[in-house]
Amino acid sequence: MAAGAPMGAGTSSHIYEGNAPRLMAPSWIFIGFFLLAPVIMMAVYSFLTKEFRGGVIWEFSLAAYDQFFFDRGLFGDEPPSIEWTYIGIFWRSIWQAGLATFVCLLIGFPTAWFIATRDPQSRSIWLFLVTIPYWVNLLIRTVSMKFLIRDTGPLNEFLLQVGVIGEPLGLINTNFAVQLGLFYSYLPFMVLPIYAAVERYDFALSEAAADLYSGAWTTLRLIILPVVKPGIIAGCILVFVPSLGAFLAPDLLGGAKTFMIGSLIEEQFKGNAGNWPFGAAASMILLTIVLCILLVYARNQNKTEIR
Amino acid sequence: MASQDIAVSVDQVVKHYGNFTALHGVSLDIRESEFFTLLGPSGCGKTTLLRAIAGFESVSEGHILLKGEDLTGLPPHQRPVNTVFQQYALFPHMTVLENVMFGLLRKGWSKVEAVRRGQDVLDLVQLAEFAKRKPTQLSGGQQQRVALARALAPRPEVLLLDEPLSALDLKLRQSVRSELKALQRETGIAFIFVTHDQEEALTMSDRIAVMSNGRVQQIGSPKEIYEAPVNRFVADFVGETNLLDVEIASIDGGTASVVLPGGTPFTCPAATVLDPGRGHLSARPERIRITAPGDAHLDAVVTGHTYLGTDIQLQVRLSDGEVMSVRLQNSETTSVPEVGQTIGLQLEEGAARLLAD
Amino acid sequence: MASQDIAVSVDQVVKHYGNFTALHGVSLDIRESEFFTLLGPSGCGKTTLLRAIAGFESVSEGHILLKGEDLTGLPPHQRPVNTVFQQYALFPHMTVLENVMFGLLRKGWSKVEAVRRGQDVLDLVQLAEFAKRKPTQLSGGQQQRVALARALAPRPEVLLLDEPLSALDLKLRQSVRSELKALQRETGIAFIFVTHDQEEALTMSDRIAVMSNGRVQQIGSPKEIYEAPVNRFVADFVGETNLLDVEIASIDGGTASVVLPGGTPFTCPAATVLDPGRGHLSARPERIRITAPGDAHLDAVVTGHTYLGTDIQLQVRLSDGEVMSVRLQNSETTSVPEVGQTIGLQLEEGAARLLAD
Amino acid sequence: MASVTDLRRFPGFLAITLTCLVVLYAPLIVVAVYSFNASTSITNWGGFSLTWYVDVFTGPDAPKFQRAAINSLIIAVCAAVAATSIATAAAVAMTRAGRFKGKTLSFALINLPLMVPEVVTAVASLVFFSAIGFTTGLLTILVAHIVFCIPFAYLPISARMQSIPDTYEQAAMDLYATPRQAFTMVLLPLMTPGILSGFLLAFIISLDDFLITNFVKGAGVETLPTAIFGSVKQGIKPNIMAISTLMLGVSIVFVSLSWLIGRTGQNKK
Amino acid sequence: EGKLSIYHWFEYIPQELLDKFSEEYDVEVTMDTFDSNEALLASLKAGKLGSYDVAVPGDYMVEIMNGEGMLDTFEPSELSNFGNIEDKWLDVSFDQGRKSSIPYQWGSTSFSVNKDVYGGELDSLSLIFDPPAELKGKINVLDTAGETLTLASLYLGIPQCSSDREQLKELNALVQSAKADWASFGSDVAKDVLVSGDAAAGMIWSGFSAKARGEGANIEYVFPKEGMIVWMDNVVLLKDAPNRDNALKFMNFLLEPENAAAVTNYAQYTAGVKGVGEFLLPEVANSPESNPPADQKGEFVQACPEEVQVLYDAIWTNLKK
Ligand SMILES: Nc1ncnc2c1ncn2[C@@H]1O[C@H](COP(=O)(O)OP(=O)(O)OP(=O)(O)O)[C@@H](O)[C@H]1O
Ligand SMILES: Nc1ncnc2c1ncn2[C@@H]1O[C@H](COP(=O)(O)OP(=O)(O)OP(=O)(O)O)[C@@H](O)[C@H]1O
Ligand SMILES: NCCCCN
Ligand SMILES: [Mg+2]
Ligand SMILES: [Mg+2]
Repeated sequence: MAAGAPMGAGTSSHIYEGNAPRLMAPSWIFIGFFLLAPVIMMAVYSFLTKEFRGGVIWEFSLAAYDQFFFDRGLFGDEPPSIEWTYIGIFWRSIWQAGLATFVCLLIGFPTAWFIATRDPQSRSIWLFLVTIPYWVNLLIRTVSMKFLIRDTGPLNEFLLQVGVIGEPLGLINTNFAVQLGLFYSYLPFMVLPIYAAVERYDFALSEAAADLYSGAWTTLRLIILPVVKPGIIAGCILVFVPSLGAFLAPDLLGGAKTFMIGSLIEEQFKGNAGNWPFGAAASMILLTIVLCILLVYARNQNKTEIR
Repeated sequence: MASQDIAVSVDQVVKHYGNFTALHGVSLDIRESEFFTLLGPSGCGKTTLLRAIAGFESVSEGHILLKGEDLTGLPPHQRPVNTVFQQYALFPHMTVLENVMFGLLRKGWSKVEAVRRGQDVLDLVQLAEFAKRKPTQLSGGQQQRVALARALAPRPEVLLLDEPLSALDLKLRQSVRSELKALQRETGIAFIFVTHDQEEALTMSDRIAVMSNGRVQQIGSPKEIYEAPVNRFVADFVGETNLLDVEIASIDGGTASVVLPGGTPFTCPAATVLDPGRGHLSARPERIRITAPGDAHLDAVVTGHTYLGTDIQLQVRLSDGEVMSVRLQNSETTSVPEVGQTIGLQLEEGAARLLAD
Repeated sequence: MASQDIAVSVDQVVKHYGNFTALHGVSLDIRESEFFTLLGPSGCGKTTLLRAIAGFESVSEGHILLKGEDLTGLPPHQRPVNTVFQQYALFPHMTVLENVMFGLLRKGWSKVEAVRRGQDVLDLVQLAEFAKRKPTQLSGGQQQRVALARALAPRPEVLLLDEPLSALDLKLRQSVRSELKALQRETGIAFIFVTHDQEEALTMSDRIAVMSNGRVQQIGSPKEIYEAPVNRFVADFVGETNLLDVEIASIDGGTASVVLPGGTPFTCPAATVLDPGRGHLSARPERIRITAPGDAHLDAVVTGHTYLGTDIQLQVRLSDGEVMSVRLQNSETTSVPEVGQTIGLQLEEGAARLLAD
Repeated sequence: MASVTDLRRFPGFLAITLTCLVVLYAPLIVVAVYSFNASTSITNWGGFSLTWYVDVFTGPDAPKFQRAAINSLIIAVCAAVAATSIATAAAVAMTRAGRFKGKTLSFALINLPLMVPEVVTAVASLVFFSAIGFTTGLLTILVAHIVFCIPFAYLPISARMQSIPDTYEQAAMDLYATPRQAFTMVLLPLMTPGILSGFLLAFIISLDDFLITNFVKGAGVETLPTAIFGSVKQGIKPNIMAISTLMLGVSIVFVSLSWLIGRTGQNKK
Repeated sequence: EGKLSIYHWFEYIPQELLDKFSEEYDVEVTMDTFDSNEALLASLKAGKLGSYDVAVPGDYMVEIMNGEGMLDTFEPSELSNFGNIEDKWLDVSFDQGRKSSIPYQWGSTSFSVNKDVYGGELDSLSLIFDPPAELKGKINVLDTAGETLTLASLYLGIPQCSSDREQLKELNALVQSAKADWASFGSDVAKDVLVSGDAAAGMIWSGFSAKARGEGANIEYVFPKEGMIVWMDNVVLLKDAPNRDNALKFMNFLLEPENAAAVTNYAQYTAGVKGVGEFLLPEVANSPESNPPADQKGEFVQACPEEVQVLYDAIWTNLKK
């Protein structure tokens, strides 16, 4: 394949040593000024006193974090105990997003693989085939998905007519529907990065594995997956993190019966509650969790760079 | 030859890459326990043939049999053959030891045994201390040795080696060569060895197939190939030779009478049935003696020396302008003629051969 | 030596990879218009040194000067040196011709001229007909030739070659060798050539540096390296040699009197100042004559033959069990002793050397 | 490349890919079919009609939707181009510049837009933008989009870059290519699939964004998502189905064109 | 001649009416939309105040916005049609004497039931909060704490903004137990779920229910004996309006009976303007949803004080945790 050069996952190189500041500058300027600054402001907000119905009062307060972690009863007069409400919401969201990521990986990897192994001309066609649906707005996609799977929708009607099922499947407002929605929302975020990594995979490695008595699936597990790992990890991050904050799929397909992180935080800014410091605090906690996960990933990546 | 004696049989194999034909109907029988070498210039189809045997390349026509069974359609991981890849193809995410253990674990060895065997094989290729490194942290030759160790470890029935020694230095090459030979004798498995290095081919092989442009030119023992090449290509490719343009006076069976450039008549063996007319006489540089000019087969002027360590190579020019080389063993007793000196060249009887083009 | 005569000066270069030291203070001066070879076993640091000169590897200590100017900190694209990479590193998205033209276009050649020059260089490496292919569609040797052509094309001031011939067959290697030599003479630029092939090193080089474990062992002309190795490593690595364990009777200047294994006294040159006691005598296989047993330097029994084409190598065993090899030129007139026969071995005076360990 | 067993093929992968496409397209087929529905309601079929397409171009909402669609496309293209460029530069720094001060921090920063919940980004940006007096409508949307598109472009690009050994660039620099040339002439072509992936992700994420856009946009500036937002949840109106179908049509035309151009380009070579 | 920037609910004004205004007064009209009163408040608070001229908040939100100082005032004399405002909507609690707002539309919030699914008596909020077997698991409730908790309070007979412990615990217990019977929460989708049959009963706004019926849902809008929510949306003049004159022109325009009627015909609620009758479509004028029984009880949602509001928020969060 690629004229001989050993391809290493996570090898670090120094070609542009010293150019890092210049190369990073646009990112720093854009994200630093237009996002980091606002986020720092939010971080500050999380330590301020809430103003009723939105906004903040410039007075230091730990009330938001207190509210997140400690339960003082409905009327605030019981001795503090651990507040499980928000932790529960976070945990459920993480679980939900994790499952969605897993499903996307399970379906997305074969798809990306299949596309990357087409001949070069048709690859981009397949790639576009996967992304074309995303020219239609997420909301419309989700609503049409809802239309499709509802008890009186085409899917159930078809299955009923064919006689596969005796009564509607009852998919709508279930966790399955939420998963389907998340899958539908974020699939390309898994497929594209994996595609980009697989496209470079050196099939001589598969040959070597096959030569050493490894069947196709063993080769997949022991050689291919580890070698294209950077793409898989990128895909997982791109599906997991947005799924955490997703609210359209849970709302429209799952019936909005429980808060997800996204809707909980949104409620603090756009809902009745209007508790900005609490929304900010919840966001900072979420940010910290995701940041930790990401830094563990970055750390692992650095470990593989020996030079 | 009964088919039990044949380890691998390549039967009329043709391979096309688009319009380009890499193999034009190659037929070979590799015997059991044989060290068989494919020798040929770059691009002649050696790797292609090896990949077809390993199962990585489908053949366009023809068959490949392993111990009498047609391999067509059998996937590579079910073929009891291992390959040392020309481009190594080491697994970049695994350590050297993990690379070597890979095939063993796939064959169901226990981890402990696989580690032991892996370390043994790494010892063999002198890489024991590198067991924990990743392939990218090795030099080119070290990588090649890992590839060799990886293929040797599972003790395959047939081992395919695609230039496994090309990046090794002479000393290491010699020791790996003898290890390979020993291993081959000990295990009695057939080795199919690809090389472009004729010395390697001559020293190691039981038999050699010389290939050119996707065709087999000659199959034979090293001595046959070197001393009785069937055509000009083989004579020229295997070792160095001087090809003299001569006039064929007569041919009788395997013997020809020719007239050398200077006009001297000369009798020599002829490769195949040739028509009288002009032909090429192959004379190996080491089979030419230096004598006084005048009464020798040929007269020549010395134009240059090359120092080869073991030998000294003389470049000489004949009176008609043809250039030849003569090889003298490098020793105190050898008197090396000066550049510019005129010398006589005496061809050894029977060592010069008349060849087909 | 005036610094104008020096093309590249490597001064006390040390290179660490983490804990591992790949170069332990290497110093070399490469003269202008010189064909300089780095010879050494796999993993000894040849590639590392070359990469440091090209600017791909920073040195941990020491300096590298090009025509007297310190290169430290100069990026690779500003160093007027080109490299033939050991792993080729051909651009996979470009055709062969585009690969070769790349450097020319970067240097500002016009497209038309670059195409012409590119085709000329491809002709040189016999790849003209492959100009339009992508590198993946070439065989290993063909890829290597493209890499060579690519580096030759822009006529660099210093050409660095990392085993550029290892994947080429003998014939092609010989022709590329002479092309390289011719090119080097014609352009008068310095070549730094890495190889593990001692024959290649001996035939092509003006001077050779023999390296081992990140250290330079000896620098000298091919003849010096081969015939006057400074230590056991060099003698053993460059060419084949027999190392006899001998008793040193006396040493006087560069000459030593020793007692051979059979008890025969022998006088020979000594490499460096050695203490009396036991030492190693290096005797090249081609510098040993076969005589009748009894009155020769050593008596031995023939244990085997190896056919080398140009030569025949004899394995012999001395009475004390030590094994030696003797090389005979393969010719009609050479009488090859049978296996089992007892023969006498006569060491050529002056050709056997007493060495430091 | 044919071989005895194609090591590139895994049983079932084709089936999964096709299933995947069915799931992706089934809802859109519903949208496309019902855009030709004569009736106002999605629930009953009133016969084939092109009314809603006429409505898209001449109906009372036509100018609004047309402007919104154009805005959306302009912003998506600009944001994706900018984000892809910025992300590529960042990926080069992260994978090709060895270790540098603030590398881990930079990595976190690039991924920050991904990690901050959308509504927080939305509110914080609005508060911040209005505090600094940055309220010019389209431009604010574009800036916000560029920011949140960066990680979506960065991750596939850097994943790809990690798997390309730097020997190619070394060879280029050895042949007198400046680092910039080594980048554009060697690394970039090898990066194409990664960059294409990054661009496409950035593009669709920008095209889809509602929440942030809705907050930072200037008064009266619409993108397609903000224009159709509320009305969709109530059940998609046929005219919106028609717009969506048209968007699909545009994307298909766009893709076919780029494919044809790519093909003729290749034939010329 | 200048511009007008409107911040409005989505799907609440026909585009034709905006075009008509635009043409009559030669004003370039732009409109942004929001989907809840709170979203409106949030975005104005975050910095959008000053970019819009008028907005359309619900009753209690007018009071809140006024309290936040987000509203500008006008003199009745500045609106020639001020007199068209129906008398009962002139002195409203949330804007005494209409200093900053004019009525837009009013209606009620209750619920509708699919008569194919449930054939029983339709007169009580118990159908939502303690549903019969036929409706269990087929109910959609509005995804807004204010309206849902207020209806629950009405069912229990608890006053709004109560801070009584026992009453709040009772309220909490009620919604917790009812939730098991609810299929989904959703406001925007309230109509759609009834039309499609995803829900057999659902909380809904009156006009929205009428539209659902119009789209073929066999539903009846219920006027519960425990009472229902009455609301009024109002056009307010925003503080720092960039085009105050045009804003007033627009408000005046909306007080024209013909124009108010156009909104009503579109949204199927009721205008607070005199003389719209002749312009109304008969099916809108006579829709059962807009014509509650004369003795029907109804309450505006109240804006609770902060210390009480947090209790309701906690109940809501607890419901959806
Ligand atoms: N994928 C391919 N497409 C087209 N031609 C190919 C392809 N692979 C190999 N070839 C051609 O087939 C011929 C045989 O290639 P092969 O690799 O078998 O040569 P080889 O004898 O192994 O040479 P080397 O000693 O240089 O490795 C070469 O001319 C090569 O250019
Ligand atoms: N990235 C690295 N990390 C650690 N060690 C390395 C690295 N690269 C090379 N080495 C080690 O440095 C030593 C010298 O390597 P180098 O590539 O210079 O050898 P070489 O003389 O070119 O050998 P060969 O003939 O096999 O190519 C080797 O032992 C090798 O294992
Ligand atoms: N669609 C608008 C509903 C308004 C309720 N207050
Ligand atoms: Mg080959
Ligand atoms: Mg090397």
